[in-house]
Amino acid sequence: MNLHEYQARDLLRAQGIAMPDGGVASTPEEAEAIARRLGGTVVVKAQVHAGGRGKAGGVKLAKNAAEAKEHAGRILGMQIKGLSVAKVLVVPAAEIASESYVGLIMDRETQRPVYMVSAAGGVDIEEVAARTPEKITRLPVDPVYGLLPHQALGLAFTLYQDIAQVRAAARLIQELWQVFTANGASLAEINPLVTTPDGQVLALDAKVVIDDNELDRRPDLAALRDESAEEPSEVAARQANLTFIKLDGNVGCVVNGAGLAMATMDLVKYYGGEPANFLDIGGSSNPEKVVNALRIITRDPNVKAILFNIFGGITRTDDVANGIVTATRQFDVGVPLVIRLTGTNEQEAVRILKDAGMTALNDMDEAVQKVVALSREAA
Amino acid sequence: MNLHEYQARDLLRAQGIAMPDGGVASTPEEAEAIARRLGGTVVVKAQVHAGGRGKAGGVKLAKNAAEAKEHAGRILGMQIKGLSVAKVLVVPAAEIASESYVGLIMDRETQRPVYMVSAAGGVDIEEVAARTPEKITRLPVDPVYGLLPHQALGLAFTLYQDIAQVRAAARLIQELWQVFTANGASLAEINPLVTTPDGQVLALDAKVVIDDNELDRRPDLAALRDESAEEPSEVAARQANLTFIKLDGNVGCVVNGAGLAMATMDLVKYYGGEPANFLDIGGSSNPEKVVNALRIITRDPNVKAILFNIFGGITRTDDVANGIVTATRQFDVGVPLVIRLTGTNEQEAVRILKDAGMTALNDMDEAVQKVVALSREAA
Amino acid sequence: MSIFVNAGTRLVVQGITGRDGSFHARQMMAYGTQVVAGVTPGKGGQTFEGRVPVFNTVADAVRETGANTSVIYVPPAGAAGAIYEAADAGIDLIVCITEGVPVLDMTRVMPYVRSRGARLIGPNCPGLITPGVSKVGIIPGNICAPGRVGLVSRSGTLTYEVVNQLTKNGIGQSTCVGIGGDPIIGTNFIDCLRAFEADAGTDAVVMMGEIGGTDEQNAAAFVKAHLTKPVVGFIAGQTAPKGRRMGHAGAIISGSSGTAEEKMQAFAAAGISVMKRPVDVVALLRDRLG
Amino acid sequence: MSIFVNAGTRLVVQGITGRDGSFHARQMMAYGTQVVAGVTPGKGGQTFEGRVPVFNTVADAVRETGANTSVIYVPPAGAAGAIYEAADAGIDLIVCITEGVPVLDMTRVMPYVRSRGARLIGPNCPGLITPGVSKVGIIPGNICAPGRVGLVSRSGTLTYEVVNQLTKNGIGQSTCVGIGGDPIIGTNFIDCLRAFEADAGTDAVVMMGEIGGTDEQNAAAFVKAHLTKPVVGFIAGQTAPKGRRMGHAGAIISGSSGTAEEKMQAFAAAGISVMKRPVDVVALLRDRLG
Repeated sequence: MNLHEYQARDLLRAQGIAMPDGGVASTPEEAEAIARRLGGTVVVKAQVHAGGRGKAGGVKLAKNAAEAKEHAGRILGMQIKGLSVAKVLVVPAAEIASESYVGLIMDRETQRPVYMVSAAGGVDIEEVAARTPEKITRLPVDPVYGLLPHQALGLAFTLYQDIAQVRAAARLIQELWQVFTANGASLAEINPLVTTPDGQVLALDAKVVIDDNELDRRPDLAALRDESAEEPSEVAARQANLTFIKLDGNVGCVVNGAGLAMATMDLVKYYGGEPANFLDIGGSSNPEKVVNALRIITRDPNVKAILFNIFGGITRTDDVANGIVTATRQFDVGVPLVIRLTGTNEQEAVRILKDAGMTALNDMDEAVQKVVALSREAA
Repeated sequence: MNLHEYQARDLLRAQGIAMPDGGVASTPEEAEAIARRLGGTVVVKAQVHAGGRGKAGGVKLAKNAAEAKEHAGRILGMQIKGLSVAKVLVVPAAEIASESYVGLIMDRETQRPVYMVSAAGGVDIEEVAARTPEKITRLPVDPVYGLLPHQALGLAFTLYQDIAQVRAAARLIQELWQVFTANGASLAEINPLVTTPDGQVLALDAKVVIDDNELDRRPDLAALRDESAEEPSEVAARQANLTFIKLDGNVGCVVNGAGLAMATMDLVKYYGGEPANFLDIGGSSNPEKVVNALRIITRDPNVKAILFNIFGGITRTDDVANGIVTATRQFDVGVPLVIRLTGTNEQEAVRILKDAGMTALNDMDEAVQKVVALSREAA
Repeated sequence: MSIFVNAGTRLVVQGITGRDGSFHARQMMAYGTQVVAGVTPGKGGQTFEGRVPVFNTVADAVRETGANTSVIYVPPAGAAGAIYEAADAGIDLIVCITEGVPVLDMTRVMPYVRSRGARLIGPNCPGLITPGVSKVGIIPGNICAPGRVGLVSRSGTLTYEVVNQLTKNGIGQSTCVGIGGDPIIGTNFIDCLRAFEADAGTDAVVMMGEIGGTDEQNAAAFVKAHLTKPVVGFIAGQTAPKGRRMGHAGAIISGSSGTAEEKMQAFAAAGISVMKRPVDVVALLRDRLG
Repeated sequence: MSIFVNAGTRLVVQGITGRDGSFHARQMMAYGTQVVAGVTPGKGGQTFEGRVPVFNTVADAVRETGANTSVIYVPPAGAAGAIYEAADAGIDLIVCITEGVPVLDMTRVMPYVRSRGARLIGPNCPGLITPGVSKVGIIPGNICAPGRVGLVSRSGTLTYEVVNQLTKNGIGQSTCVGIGGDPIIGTNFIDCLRAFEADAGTDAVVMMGEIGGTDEQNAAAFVKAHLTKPVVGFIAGQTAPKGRRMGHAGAIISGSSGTAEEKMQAFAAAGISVMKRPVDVVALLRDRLG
């Protein structure tokens, strides 16, 4: 789960990391009040889960509170990469002597959290990573011992010469480890980490991504989810315990299992169709889930045909059949359904569908070809 | 550093371990007030760093507050194994269905903290350990991973069958790990861990010993030291940064280094003398330390002669010689001194002593024989 | 012949009295797996289905029954603890079915498991099956058939789909292993490829990958360097958008890395026959096996 | 010949600009030890005594100078961290002089050091010396002489006392090792006995133990089983009271175990000649060496 910058800031500051004071505003007036409290020049920053905010006009300098209000008025409600801006962060504009990068990411290959630290921080860090990776120091951390003091110091020495700045950076690097582990992050990043002309070391911007698997045991973090920043159909799907991602095509897909769901989408594409979504009903499906899945997919006006691809292992295909029948009785699906079922309780499932006037296919390839053809006819 | 039972209780309760409520009293009236607050039958327990309190009459049942006051009056000021009782703990008398033992000690051999758990707890645990060690389950704990949940559960299953009691004990065993590591203990022990007739699991008595090396970084724990419960000469020595232990003999010993100090005492004994103390002036000695050492030793009226045994490595023997001369000018030592010095700056040291009318020996064996002879003449 | 599970597999089911654990324990018993013990703290002394003793701890189960393999069906909050327990009890092969185990837990679990010389499969995996001999996990036994093709996959139902194709077309399997879809897993493609290469009962390998990470690329390099047996491969997620978690915690394309295209190119470059559709597996295998 | 330190020892001094570190660095340089680097964070780039480069980190020191041995003179609060740093930097032999390191820190340090294949001596030890070749730590060089008797001891000045007896009587030493008086130490008696047994330059071993723990008893069993060379032993603390810490954190007699008597009996039973007085070392050695 991605956190907003202002949420990430809160987590970092709670661990003692030095970041400029600031505030989050939902209205121009709130932004004005924060700017007045802070005094001096401030930055007004759009809070959206999208990169390239600056280029999209979502980050503005304001010389005073009135200007902050004005900028906030323009940024709030703005669309950035399809996402609407509901909040802005207002922080003092810092004078910057140098910009560094400090990131901590969960690395699959080493099976450890890995620090990535570079004196060449700032907006171009991704280019640095791509073109001059030698400018980035990588340090995999023993997850049981955690980051040891000499390791934090060693990383800090790659950023600064001045021992006071080195020690400040080492402390901050150590605190970032706390942020990462205390919150079950898969990424915790400070960019830029700056020095000010008077020598202070400050974290100016932060990004934190929480491992979704942590949210069950961390309700405080789960509560940070900003559903206003998400696709409404995805919010509805999550509430129904479905894994759903909206796409731009017209073939709705209802599948059990993530791998099979992806393979189904790929096969739709292979046969010339365009999947409208990723949807995994999970292992222990019940008819209710199927009803919800159909309800969510049919809300998408692009969808011209829907494919069920169910390989029954734990999933009972008769449950799925019952769900389909229930859904078609509760509301008008409005588009053709192609149903492929095989595996556990297959015969019972076929009977249920037949009684309701529907037919089921047994072969995935055949079903995908059929749904693609139907979507084309309807388009 | 040994903690008193009431101090250990505080640490355990701070970690959430279930222990009966109670209070510590320095006067009979305070004990009475605590007993009244608790209601019912209470136990009044002497707080001294000595085993066998019960047999010495330092633990008494009181049926009501008046009786608690009476017992406290008798116990406070009592001498147990040479130590005076300054405080009593007043706790409710628990009804006991079973008594177990749970201990966690730092084990040199495995280089790990080791749990020792036995269903045969209570006052006879040492006998159990000696006679039927198979009744004690030992579990060395990985110091980096800490006690894992299944390990706590496995230990708890050796104590109880009832799953509710097992889970309660597992939680407590886990909390004891926190007590141990959060406080830098070398021992943390609950004896007895009881079940009550209604099935509750309760820690009735606790013992905690803190690793002396932790006290520098844990001023909160260092503040728990009860100097009233210590030998005054040892308190004075610690304040002077000397390692000192009072013994019953008549040959005072001033040595640099713990091993050499012990070997010196042993050699005194070998030649028929009785050492009056262990005293290590440490590595980087200064004259001040030597003065303090002599002051502390000469306060012991048993001391008939004093031996200096200094092997100068880091220790400069001229510093020691200066200290001896300074001390003899500041106060009357009153007993003969035998001085053995060798190593760093030995010639300078000999000159300093000679100028002050003293002589120095070079050989340890010879010096010890001489001081023993002097102590016999004086006795 | 087979890898990881065989006729000597003596299984303890951790969480045997739970909803999932009891269901799958019965399935495994019905398949013929030697389910020698179950574990549920507090239910020690009971008997499951009239013949499997239940113990309070895995250590008790190992001591009393000689179990050498465990399968874990406990909720995510207890999954890491269950793996530690199995490793501590001396279990050789630990199969963790549980989905949703925090990744941070897994970073700590892995060195522990390794230090005890155990192998972990999963978490978030369907387990493995040596058809006709022993099944550990949740792969439906009825879609498998004994044979000489090894299969290793990051997904569950997609595996069933492909196994089903194989069986329907008369191609049996030596062992099918679902290694799981999480970012950090106990056994990866290379571990399985090495085992299949060494297994005299395996003639060819089917490898089912997906988007996210670089495991498939590493596996491709391993195939090129070390495998003498033919390999047929598949990558799911060609149509997946970047930066989104496609169900599996491991299936996220970050930046330009971990894409299906990149992985399929790595496969092709390593001499792996790449399936365009799941149904292609049969033709490609027949082609490679001659 | 020698154990642990020799002509190839290239030493980095951790804490070289501190009070103790600078004093002993000079002593070691004067003795002839190859002090190739010092470390003090923030003082990287400086030079110590006009010829030893100072670095910010041990890793820098190792990379620039090829140091293979480190000696630690930092306060107790930083000692564990200094050991981790040395181990991480690839140092083979780490000698920690610091007294007062919390024991809990050491329980965590030890598996880390081992996992990196390093050897730790100490903490709370005087270090070691191969007379005439290299000294690492604080043992006064002038009391030692090159020769063929190995010495291992839990204490500092008591060691000097005995080494002094040897040297005065013309008995030189191969290596003298002070392993330290703490409950948890990196290198114990057995480690040293094994090394002395394997060292062609050592003909006999002097072992100086003290009360507390069971290291001496274990060492005695090891001597009986594995040593072909004669051993002479001493135990300090016959007159120590029970339950008190005799200066060294490790020198506490708990209950009836760890007493001097018990240890001396174990020595005698293992064929170790037991010194009654430090001065006895010469006669016993001469007796055993014939």
